Amino acid sequence: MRLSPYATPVLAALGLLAVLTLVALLTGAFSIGAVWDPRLLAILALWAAAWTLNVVLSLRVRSAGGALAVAALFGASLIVLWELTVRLYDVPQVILPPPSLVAETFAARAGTLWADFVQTILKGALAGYVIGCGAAFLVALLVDRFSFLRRGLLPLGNFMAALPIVGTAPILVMWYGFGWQSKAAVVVLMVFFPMLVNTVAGLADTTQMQRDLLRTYGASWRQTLTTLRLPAAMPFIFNGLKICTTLALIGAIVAEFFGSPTLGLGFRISTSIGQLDLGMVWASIVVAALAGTATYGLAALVERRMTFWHPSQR
Amino acid sequence: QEMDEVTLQLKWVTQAQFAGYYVALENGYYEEEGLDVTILPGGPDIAPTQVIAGGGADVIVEWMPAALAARENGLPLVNIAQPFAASGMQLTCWGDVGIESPEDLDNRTLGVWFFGNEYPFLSWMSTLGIATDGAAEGSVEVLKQGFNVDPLLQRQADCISTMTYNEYWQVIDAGVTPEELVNFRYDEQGVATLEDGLYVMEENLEDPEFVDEMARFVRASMRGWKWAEENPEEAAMIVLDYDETGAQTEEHQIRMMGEVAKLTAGSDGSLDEEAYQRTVDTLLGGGSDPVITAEPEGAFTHEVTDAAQN
Amino acid sequence: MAEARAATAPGPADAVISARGLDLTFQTADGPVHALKGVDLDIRRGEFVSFIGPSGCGKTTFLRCIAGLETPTGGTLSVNGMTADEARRSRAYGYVFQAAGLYPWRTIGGNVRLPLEIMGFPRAERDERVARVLELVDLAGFEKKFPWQLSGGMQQRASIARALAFDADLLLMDEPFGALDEIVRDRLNEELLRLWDRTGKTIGFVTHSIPEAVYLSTRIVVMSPRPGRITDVIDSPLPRERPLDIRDSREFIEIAHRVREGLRAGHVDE
Amino acid sequence: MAEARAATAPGPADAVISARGLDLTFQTADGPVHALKGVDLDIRRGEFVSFIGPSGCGKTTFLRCIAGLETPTGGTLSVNGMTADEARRSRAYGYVFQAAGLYPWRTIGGNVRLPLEIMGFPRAERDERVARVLELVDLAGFEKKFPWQLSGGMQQRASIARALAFDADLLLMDEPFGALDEIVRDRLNEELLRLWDRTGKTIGFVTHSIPEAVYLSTRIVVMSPRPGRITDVIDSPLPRERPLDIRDSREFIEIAHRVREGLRAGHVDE
Amino acid sequence: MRSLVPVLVVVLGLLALWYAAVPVMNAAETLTRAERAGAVIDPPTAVERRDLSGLTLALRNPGLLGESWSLERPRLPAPHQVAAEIWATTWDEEVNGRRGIVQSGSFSNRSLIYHGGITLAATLSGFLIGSILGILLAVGIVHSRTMDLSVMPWAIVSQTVPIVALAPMIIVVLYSVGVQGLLPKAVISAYLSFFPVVVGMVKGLRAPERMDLDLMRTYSASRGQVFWKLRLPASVPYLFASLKIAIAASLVGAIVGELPVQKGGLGARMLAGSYYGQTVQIWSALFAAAVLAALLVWVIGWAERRTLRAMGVAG
Ligand SMILES: Nc1ncnc2c1ncn2[C@@H]1O[C@H](COP(=O)(O)OP(=O)(O)OP(=O)(O)O)[C@@H](O)[C@H]1O
Ligand SMILES: Nc1ncnc2c1ncn2[C@@H]1O[C@H](COP(=O)(O)OP(=O)(O)OP(=O)(O)O)[C@@H](O)[C@H]1O
Ligand SMILES: Cc1ncc(C[n+]2csc(CCO)c2C)c(N)n1
Ligand SMILES: [Mg+2]
Ligand SMILES: [Mg+2]
Repeated sequence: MRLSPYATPVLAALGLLAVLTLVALLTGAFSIGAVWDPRLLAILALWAAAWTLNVVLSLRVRSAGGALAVAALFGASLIVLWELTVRLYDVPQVILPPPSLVAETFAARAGTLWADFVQTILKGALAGYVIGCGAAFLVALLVDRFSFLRRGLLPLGNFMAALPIVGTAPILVMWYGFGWQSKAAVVVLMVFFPMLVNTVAGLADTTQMQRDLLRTYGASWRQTLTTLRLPAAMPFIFNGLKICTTLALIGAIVAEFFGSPTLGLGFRISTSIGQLDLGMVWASIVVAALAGTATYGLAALVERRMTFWHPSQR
Repeated sequence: QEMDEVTLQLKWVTQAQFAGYYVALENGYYEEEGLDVTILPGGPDIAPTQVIAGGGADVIVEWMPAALAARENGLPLVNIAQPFAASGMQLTCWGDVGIESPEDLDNRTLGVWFFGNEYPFLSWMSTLGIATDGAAEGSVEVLKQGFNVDPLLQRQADCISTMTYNEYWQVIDAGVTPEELVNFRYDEQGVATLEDGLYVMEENLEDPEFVDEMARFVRASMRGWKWAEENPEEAAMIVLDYDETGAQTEEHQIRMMGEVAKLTAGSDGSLDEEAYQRTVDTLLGGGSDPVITAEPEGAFTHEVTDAAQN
Repeated sequence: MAEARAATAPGPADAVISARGLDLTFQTADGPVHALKGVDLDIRRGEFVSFIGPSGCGKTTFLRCIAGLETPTGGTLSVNGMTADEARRSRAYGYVFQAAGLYPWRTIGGNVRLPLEIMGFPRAERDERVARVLELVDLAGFEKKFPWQLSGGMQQRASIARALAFDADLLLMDEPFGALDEIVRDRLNEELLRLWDRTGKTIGFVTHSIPEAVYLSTRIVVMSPRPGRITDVIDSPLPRERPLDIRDSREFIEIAHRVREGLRAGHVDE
Repeated sequence: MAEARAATAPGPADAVISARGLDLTFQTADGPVHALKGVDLDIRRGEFVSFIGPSGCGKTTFLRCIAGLETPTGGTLSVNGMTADEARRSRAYGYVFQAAGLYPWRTIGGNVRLPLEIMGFPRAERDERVARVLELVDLAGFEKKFPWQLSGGMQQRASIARALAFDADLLLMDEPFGALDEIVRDRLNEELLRLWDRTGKTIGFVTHSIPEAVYLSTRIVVMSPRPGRITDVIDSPLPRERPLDIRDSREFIEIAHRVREGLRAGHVDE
Repeated sequence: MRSLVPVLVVVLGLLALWYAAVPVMNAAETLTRAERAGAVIDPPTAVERRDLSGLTLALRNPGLLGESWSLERPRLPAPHQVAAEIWATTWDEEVNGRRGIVQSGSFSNRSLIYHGGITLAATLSGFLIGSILGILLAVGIVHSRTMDLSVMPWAIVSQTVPIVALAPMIIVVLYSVGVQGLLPKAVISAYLSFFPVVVGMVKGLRAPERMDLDLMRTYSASRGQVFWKLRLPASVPYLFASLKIAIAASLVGAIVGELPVQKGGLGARMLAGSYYGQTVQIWSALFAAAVLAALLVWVIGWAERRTLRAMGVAG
């Protein structure tokens, strides 16, 4: 869609507003009276400049690379703004560290972070993700096969999906110990129902005509499953897989709050807050966000390759 | 009359461990001193040090190891009063696994509180020369213990950290007999560190008005503590009334008050410098990875307690 | 396939499809819908029968009953001497739906191969058959394309190829050419006639177009709605060999006229 | 509305729509698609022009160009002496899409009222107009119904009412009756003719059906694809007054034949 | 109500499974208690038993498991224990308890109703903030290519930040600006709930097909008119679908926000249960949360049905 020329200032103002709230939320460092001091003006000016550049850029770009550049520019301007705000307003480091400190910590403690990553993501989250999504998939097949189960299990599923992890995590740590196994169990519980619901919805997402076609062939349930329902369910399955990546990550980290060995991202975040090592806290968050974004991206990529035929991918 | 507002951040949830402050509030001692006190209960992962650094509280209840570590990390906290004279921390182990003395802790799995509460333990292990990575022979495997005594009851750990006034009794309440347990009090091991002191930001102490405010605060608080020591049951009931979660029970709080009274007994609020030095030595001492690396300077002041006692 | 002739077959001896007093009522939230009411019809082997009638008169429903996709609520229906459901299980039908309904995740070749896979044809034969039917509908060379890469007309032809691939005796087609333009439609009409002539299949064909019905059929069944019933059955005296311009002949126009009259009669209530 | 006549208007003085060498090329992932190539056409005020041609020949694209929904990549196009986009902004068009495209959350009345709300008609006039056009398409009494409560034919009539409500001079209709059965279609054809006769609107009409094109039009534009171009323009000598059975007349059949030939010629490459 | 029977059957099946699992899960503790009472256990010492599974222990000492359904601190409480606790902390507490509504005129802080109310307040305010923010962002994203390209990817990234782990810090940060009580919880709630709304609304606002939009263009409608008359109504079904997800997420956020600050709410209740090893209390708070979630989702579903029917969209 082509934008009219006066869209730029309007969007700039909009962006300004958005970031103002963001900054206010993040730091909360100034009261209303301080709004019109020069520091704020500097920050706003910088933001306006970055946003304008972004608007101009986004109206030009057409390629995927260009889109990435716009997103990266936006992220970069947020980070610069953060750094600037923290420095100009002397925000205490133990409240919000500047990104530069986070980067420093990240580099200096890479070894520790790697071990945490292995413990939390590769062991806890991944194991739980695979088991949980796998089990949900198999149960979905059962539920799809026996409509009695569908009508009996799915309403309960909505109920169970609402069990907050903060309640289940202590129980599961008590049951499965302090190691990664209990984290995996928490993740299983978190991803199971979203995946189940998506897969079941996907398996049902065929048109009457598509099903009737196979009925005229006298196809068996298995044949219907492999040639029709599973391919048709793919977009839904991937949707579930994508949602579950972030859930798995969060589950594994939070479960570590309720007992863990002396490593893992959740352990690190909690312990580092206690030690007022906020650089390390945010470095751990960066690791988590990187891992989450990467897995999400990976899932999206596989989705693109596997469901190339779906209108949303063309 | 203008009331001065004071916000106190506790280290943990509302319980008899903090009875003195709640008593002072309930009995109007603070009011008598012209103070309008807000008590913020703590909870898991609320770091009082962080709260005061952000300006969310004027004064906090914190353990000295965490406060000194924060001070070394650039957050200048100063101890202005020390209502707790003795340490209530201990390591509680199953007797039947064959632990009789600290030397037997090698190769065991131990539950430890983190979040700034791990410093006393690390110092102790350091003093004993026991590594805590769980990897090598002759080291202990450390678990980050959650908020309860389950790891011990479930035998996921051989020992866990307990407070004399709280977790220990939860173990007992779970049906375990005292004979089945072996306790290592940090006091008796010579590695006791000071707990539950009152800390403020150093820069605030330059303001005589603030010092005066704190003097009144400490005076009222100590009055509260002494009253609580003498009326443990009523104090427990006051605590119970302030507990918004409704989770605490009468029996447990009364007992806790009794145990806490043993720790506050004899303190008039002023810091015992000998105990301070012992804490510092413990934290500095031991092997490779001391909690603090240099003798702290100006980490406490008698100014407030001196003023309070006049 | 479908050679078994049960002795119990009702209807005339040479009827492939025989319906007697067929009723079908759908239970819906707004009350029952009488989609079919007392339908009697016999279709002989090798006939080309068209069904025509206003929207909602039950054409699709009747075809679906024949194919065992819908269960009648009354009357009897036999196909090759079996029940429709048995006939479905013995894979007696090729069914072409109104829309192409190709599976988007399969190539054109893969779509046509689908029934062959399901019915367990040997691998070599599959390829050979796919090639042959694609040739027949003029889609040779498009085997590797995906459905969305083809025009609507081409998709529809692919779906016809799919129904032809496994050589069912009975071809049921529900407005297969509805979405096509007149010229393409003409061509496909011609080809369908030729195929029918060559293979001797029995064909049931639903259409909205009077000329199409007249051009293709040996018999035209006119239906009318509320409740869906047969109001007229018109035998076509046209020869088997039908060039396109037969449509300008007097005979053709006369039959077309009769069909139109029949249709209009059924329409009075709307 | 749309009364301004720029002095710069190309084409003949009485042409409402005038296209000269119109080109439109879509850039797609598979390379450029020449949807229209060198299209020349003048449409006079009050004409009824049908566009017919095989699928993909650019009929819709041409109609969209006229309506200012698509920007030509070459040539000139003037509507009422303005550019198509200016004409669109001055709300010169009523456009009827192939599907009814009613908004499901609005009642039939609400749907017809939509353009009136957008164009800022006074409230009282809105109601009066809605009532009038619903009457016109035989839908009086259905104002409060929702689209899904109506049959396909009724929905299509509602969408025509919607396009008529604001009295645009120019009515563009893209296969409006494609989805209807023959009888309903006949009826709507008759009504459309009557409306055109009464209001003197200029109408551009896309269809796949040769009889429909011949029955309705004063002029029939035959198009052919790859690239989309006009291959024939056939003037109809039929009188303005056209009963349905004019379709059995010799004249009618002759024109239809000519259109069919024109179509077939454009089809050779497929 | 066609699903009533299947749901009942499945529930009964789960209950049976649950009852059967209780002695196995609680075997170690039950046997230790039996041992203290003087029974002879196989194997005889707790240390030997430590590495045996619950199933093995239960099978070896089948006669001594009677207590496992009534332990005070079970690893797995029996269903009737949870039910009794729920009864005790709702009806019984309010009617007969010292602080209950009958005695004190206000809900008791030992009652799940009181704590559920606190959580509900935080959930609703977070949900309100989150969904309004989500809708605004979606409107921006749909109307501005710049926002689409720059905000959308970061909205996804934002959800990979383990906000739940940061909850205590957020609360402390908000302390530093003097914000306490409801708002910090609402902020966490809003953070978790805005995302599904953004995703759903973007989808919904883009749901109108080309033809629907083209119709508006033939009327030469303004952006505002297209928004109010086309995009917004078209997005309503999507909005409700995502609101259902969002309110469940809000509830989780509120509970998480209650965890660090022990000032009541179901989250505080769960933690208190965990702190004192009162598993029965955790389970009952969990059930209360799930019931609350189901209720909230049902309310939105009800509003959805009402709205859609009023819009004439639902058949
Ligand atoms: N599954 C169903 N449930 C309820 N009613 C149905 C169902 N299928 C069809 N009907 C109704 O049965 C009647 C006959 O429908 P059918 O599809 O057979 O008509 P048709 O002649 O094929 O119409 P068209 O020309 O529009 O395809 C219609 O009134 C329709 O609404
Ligand atoms: N937005 C678009 N992008 C790319 N190609 C397009 C687009 N719209 C139309 N085309 C192509 O332009 C050509 C003409 O399309 P158009 O829709 O005008 O055909 P039509 O004559 O209306 O066909 P039909 O009878 O099937 O409606 C087709 O080849 C079509 O694929
Ligand atoms: C996350 C977390 N875990 C443990 C403690 C330890 N702790 C310090 S004081 C106290 C009360 C003793 O009964 C306890 C348990 C904490 N503060 N935070
Ligand atoms: Mg039909
Ligand atoms: Mg078209």
